[in-house]
Amino acid sequence: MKIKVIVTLKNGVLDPQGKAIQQTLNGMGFANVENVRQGKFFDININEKDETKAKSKVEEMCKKLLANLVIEDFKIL
Amino acid sequence: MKIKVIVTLKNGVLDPQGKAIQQTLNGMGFANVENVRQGKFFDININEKDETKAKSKVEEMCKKLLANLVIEDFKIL
Amino acid sequence: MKSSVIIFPGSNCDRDMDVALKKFGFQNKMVWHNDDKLPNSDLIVLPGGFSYGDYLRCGSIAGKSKIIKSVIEFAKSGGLVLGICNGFQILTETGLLPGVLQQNKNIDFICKNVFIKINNKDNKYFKNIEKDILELHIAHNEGNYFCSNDELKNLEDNNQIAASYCNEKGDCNEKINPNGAIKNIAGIFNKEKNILGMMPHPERMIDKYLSGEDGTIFFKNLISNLKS
Amino acid sequence: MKVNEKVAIDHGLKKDEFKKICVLLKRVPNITELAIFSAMWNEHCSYKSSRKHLKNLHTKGKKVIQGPGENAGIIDIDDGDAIVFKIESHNHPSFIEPYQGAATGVGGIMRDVFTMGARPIANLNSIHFGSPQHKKTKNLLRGVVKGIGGYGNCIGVPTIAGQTCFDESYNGNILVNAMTLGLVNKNKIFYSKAAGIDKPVIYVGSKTGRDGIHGASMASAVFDDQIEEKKPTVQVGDPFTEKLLLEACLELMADDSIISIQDMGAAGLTSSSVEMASKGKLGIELNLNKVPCREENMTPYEIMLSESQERMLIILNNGKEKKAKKIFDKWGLDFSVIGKTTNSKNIEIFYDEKKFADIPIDLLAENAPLYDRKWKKIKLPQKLKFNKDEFKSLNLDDCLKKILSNQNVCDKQWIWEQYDHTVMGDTIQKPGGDAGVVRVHGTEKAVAASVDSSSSYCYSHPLTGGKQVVCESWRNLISVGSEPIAITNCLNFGNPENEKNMGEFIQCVEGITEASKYLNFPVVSGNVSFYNETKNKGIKPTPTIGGVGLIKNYKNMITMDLKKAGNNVLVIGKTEGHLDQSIFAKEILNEKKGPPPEINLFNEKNNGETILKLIKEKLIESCHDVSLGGILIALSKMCIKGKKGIKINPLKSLINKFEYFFSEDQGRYIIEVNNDNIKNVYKILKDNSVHFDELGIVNDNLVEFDEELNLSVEILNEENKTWLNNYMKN
Ligand SMILES: Nc1ncnc2c1ncn2[C@@H]1O[C@H](COP(=O)(O)OP(=O)(O)O)[C@@H](O)[C@H]1O
Ligand SMILES: [Mg+2]
Repeated sequence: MKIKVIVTLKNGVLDPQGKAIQQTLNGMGFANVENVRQGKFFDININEKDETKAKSKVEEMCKKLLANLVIEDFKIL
Repeated sequence: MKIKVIVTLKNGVLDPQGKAIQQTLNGMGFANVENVRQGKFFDININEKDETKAKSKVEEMCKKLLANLVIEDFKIL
Repeated sequence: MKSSVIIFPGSNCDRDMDVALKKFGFQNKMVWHNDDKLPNSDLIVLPGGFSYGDYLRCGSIAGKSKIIKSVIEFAKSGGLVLGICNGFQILTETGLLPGVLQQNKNIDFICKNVFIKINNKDNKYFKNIEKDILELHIAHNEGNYFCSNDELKNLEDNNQIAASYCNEKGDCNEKINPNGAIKNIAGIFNKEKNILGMMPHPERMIDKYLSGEDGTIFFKNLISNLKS
Repeated sequence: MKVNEKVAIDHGLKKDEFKKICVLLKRVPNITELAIFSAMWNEHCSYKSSRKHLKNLHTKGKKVIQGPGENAGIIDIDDGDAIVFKIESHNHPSFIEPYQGAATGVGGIMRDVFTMGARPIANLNSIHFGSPQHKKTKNLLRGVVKGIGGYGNCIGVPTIAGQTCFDESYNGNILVNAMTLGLVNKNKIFYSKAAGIDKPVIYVGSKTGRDGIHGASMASAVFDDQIEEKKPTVQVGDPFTEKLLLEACLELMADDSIISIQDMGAAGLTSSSVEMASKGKLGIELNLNKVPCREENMTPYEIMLSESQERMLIILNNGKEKKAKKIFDKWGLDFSVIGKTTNSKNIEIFYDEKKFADIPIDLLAENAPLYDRKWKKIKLPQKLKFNKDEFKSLNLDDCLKKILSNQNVCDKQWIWEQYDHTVMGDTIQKPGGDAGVVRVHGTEKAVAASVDSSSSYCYSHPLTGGKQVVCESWRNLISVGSEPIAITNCLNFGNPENEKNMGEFIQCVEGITEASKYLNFPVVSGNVSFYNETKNKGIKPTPTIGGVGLIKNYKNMITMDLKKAGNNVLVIGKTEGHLDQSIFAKEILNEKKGPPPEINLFNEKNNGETILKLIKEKLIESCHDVSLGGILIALSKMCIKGKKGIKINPLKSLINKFEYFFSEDQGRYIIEVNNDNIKNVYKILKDNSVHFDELGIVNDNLVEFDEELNLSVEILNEENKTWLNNYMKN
């Protein structure tokens, strides 16, 4: 079973990469881009048929490794 | 308007990060994780009320900057 | 004095640190990340480099390695743990130090000399150090220290900010901040001051033919503090 | 899939070549065999257009342990130490995907070096981009620099020097040349030559995927339509795995388990296995079911052609498998026995117990095509006659500022600050000087290295250009106080099937050969990159020379920054006033014609050796060679680096002052000498019949010349630093 996760920076945490991308987009003529935030996306293939179980495992992975909860939030899709 | 985009490596393109993460998860006791692929997530705030227009702008951004279509695919959520 | 340098897959300043420690009188041992026991040591060093390729987040995967449990135990019992660059990142990822190291503000890797001001000399690392301002070298992509306002207040209240980026004269301001770190933070302690994480590399500055010599001051002072 | 002429052509083979294959093989090859032929017979592996001419290179010398023909060249630096080095191009991939292209270029060259048992100790790079105004240039530059840094920094090898050039001829074809130096014990060098029958053939490193399988010639006839999706032609680098592979290989090399070892570079498993067998005059048998694969259902065809990175092929002594496996397990790398050496003299490929290929090795290697391509001689252009009256409207200030901020002269700090240049703790001269210098760890010795090219000179007259690059490399090494030992070369050219391009190639090689022979500066390794062209427009001929020199005691190293007010500054070598092809002619006079400056090899050698003597006798304080931009530019850089000024003496030379300050005559250096040593220096210069001019006296801050020049060093620094920073900011 494949589970997808998105990890994003918490509100208020500086995102240098996002900022640089926004500026580049503006410079390329996309003037109305006001803000860009970059996050991570994970596609996890887990050998588990039960969706609830799989998702709860992935939640554990997020808390233990995939996200740094000091600055990041995660969302299982 | 906020548009969300996911950029992922094409099938078959090596994903060194994903591989390292998978091995670590296995080592941490998540034995049934068979594969992990890591991608990028973008949250783009664009000053444009019309959703179709906004999405088509974002599509252009993906092609020109956010994704390198030689090795990556993108998906506008 | 006995020191141990931990080698993670992808560490690349482990040898440099070994050379520096030995040069200034430590009996140093190299410890493999997969070992489960630490040798008897007065100082544990987590060296710089790219443990696990800096994949996922710098230091995150090394933070899960086998040896880390013993390092945490050692630190909690008051042992001296020094993390340089990637070592600092590992210390924050394991929670031994608060905050995180984010990507540099200009999104570029930076390799150059900087000045840092020592803020707190009431600890084993900097007690009696002969200079308040050291010229050291940085080489990192993620050295932008960040923490919440509450944490920052804690750091300040407990005098945990070890060193801040400054100019030659010791002024700390945004202009000379190389990577965007909050309050120009270059290094921090834990509350008890036995754990130090810092981005600059003293081990690259240990003789006059290199880019500077202030690393010599750091190591000489450290070993003399440990001996006394 | 049936093989016929069309399929062969789709694989990049020529009609005649396909015929030759059928004749040699006495049958039509199957598809896997065809793939193997096409990989081995393409330009990259077979050097079919260049082989004839590369034979003429000067490759011998007292210090040469290994010349061209192995993974890298090796030179002796005494006391049992040797330096392994080579340069490689990764031009096409870097244009398609600048980050990954450049990164894998760095990874590839490092493998070439550690495959020989050497620990990499320094990286260099030479990068050429199109015009700064071209819409792709900025992103390509950013991506390439990030890629080079991304890989080298992660591995932990310092990038100590390089070279960056912008010219519109690279608009559609950038150049990314990466060079690595490694240190090895003379008695512990590993080669790729297989030896012995029934020895296990081992695959180690990353798994094999469908990376980079024959990018350009990927035939639609061979595969169905969906294949495009599955076949990225760009490889992704994994520097983390490479670091593990490096440590694991060096650990295994500590004893005598290995008979021979070869990295899997271009054409992957095919070229590595064929080369090892060919050098040992043996056969080799591979069972592809044993190859660790990353993707499902890979065919023998794909496995043989894959260019996945971070892989090595090793031939072990019998009985050493267990021990070797243990080391690779420790480092978390794949390890698999995939075959053995045989006495068949054929390469035999098995998969699912069926034979997929059976080809005599010599057909792939020695019998590969060899072409004597047609070429056109390029004549020396007429020397221009400049109208000196025009110079009257110019002023020195403006010219100096304009040239200092020229894209090819300006400071490249923005680039090299993104490279870790101090890791390993032995970098004693960082980028920005004439050559990078690293100490040989734990000894008094140091090694200097520099990369150079000059496409405008080579374009104008390839023969002179070829000589010039070798001389420039030699000068850069001398300028830091090292004794030049040997070079590696990366020959970047257009289409060899075009007579003019082929002429450029042949004459550049001739020039390189002449200079390297005269200077006793042999070529020990190198690489040829042809077909650097888009839409029939080729790049300017760009041979890149990587030079390596030895400093016996690193305490005697010299830098270019001016040291002390009151010291004397001299120009060594004669200034004739050659402006044709100079930056001054191009930037200020807008004149692009004329011949490059002449090379006088006698003076070159005499001047260089005399400078080295002065350095060895500790008579000079700083030294810098005069290159692009001429005397005033070289001098300004010395001022900027030393945060000092200079009062320039009235000119004694008869030529016009613009000619004096901006001409690009060769074989010149600027040196700084203190008053105590000046008499001695004069004597040595006179004894050696070396021409010199007394240029001026170092002062605290101002660069002054009569009434005409009065600039603070801060202003010069600004002019020199701003261009690249601003360019990359916007
Ligand atoms: N791509 C690069 N990588 C590393 N260093 C570079 C690069 N480009 C330029 N440099 C540094 O800048 C120095 C000055 O370059 P250049 O302008 O070619 O000087 P010079 O003409 O005096 O040889 C080089 O010697 C090199 O150390
Ligand atoms: Mg030079």
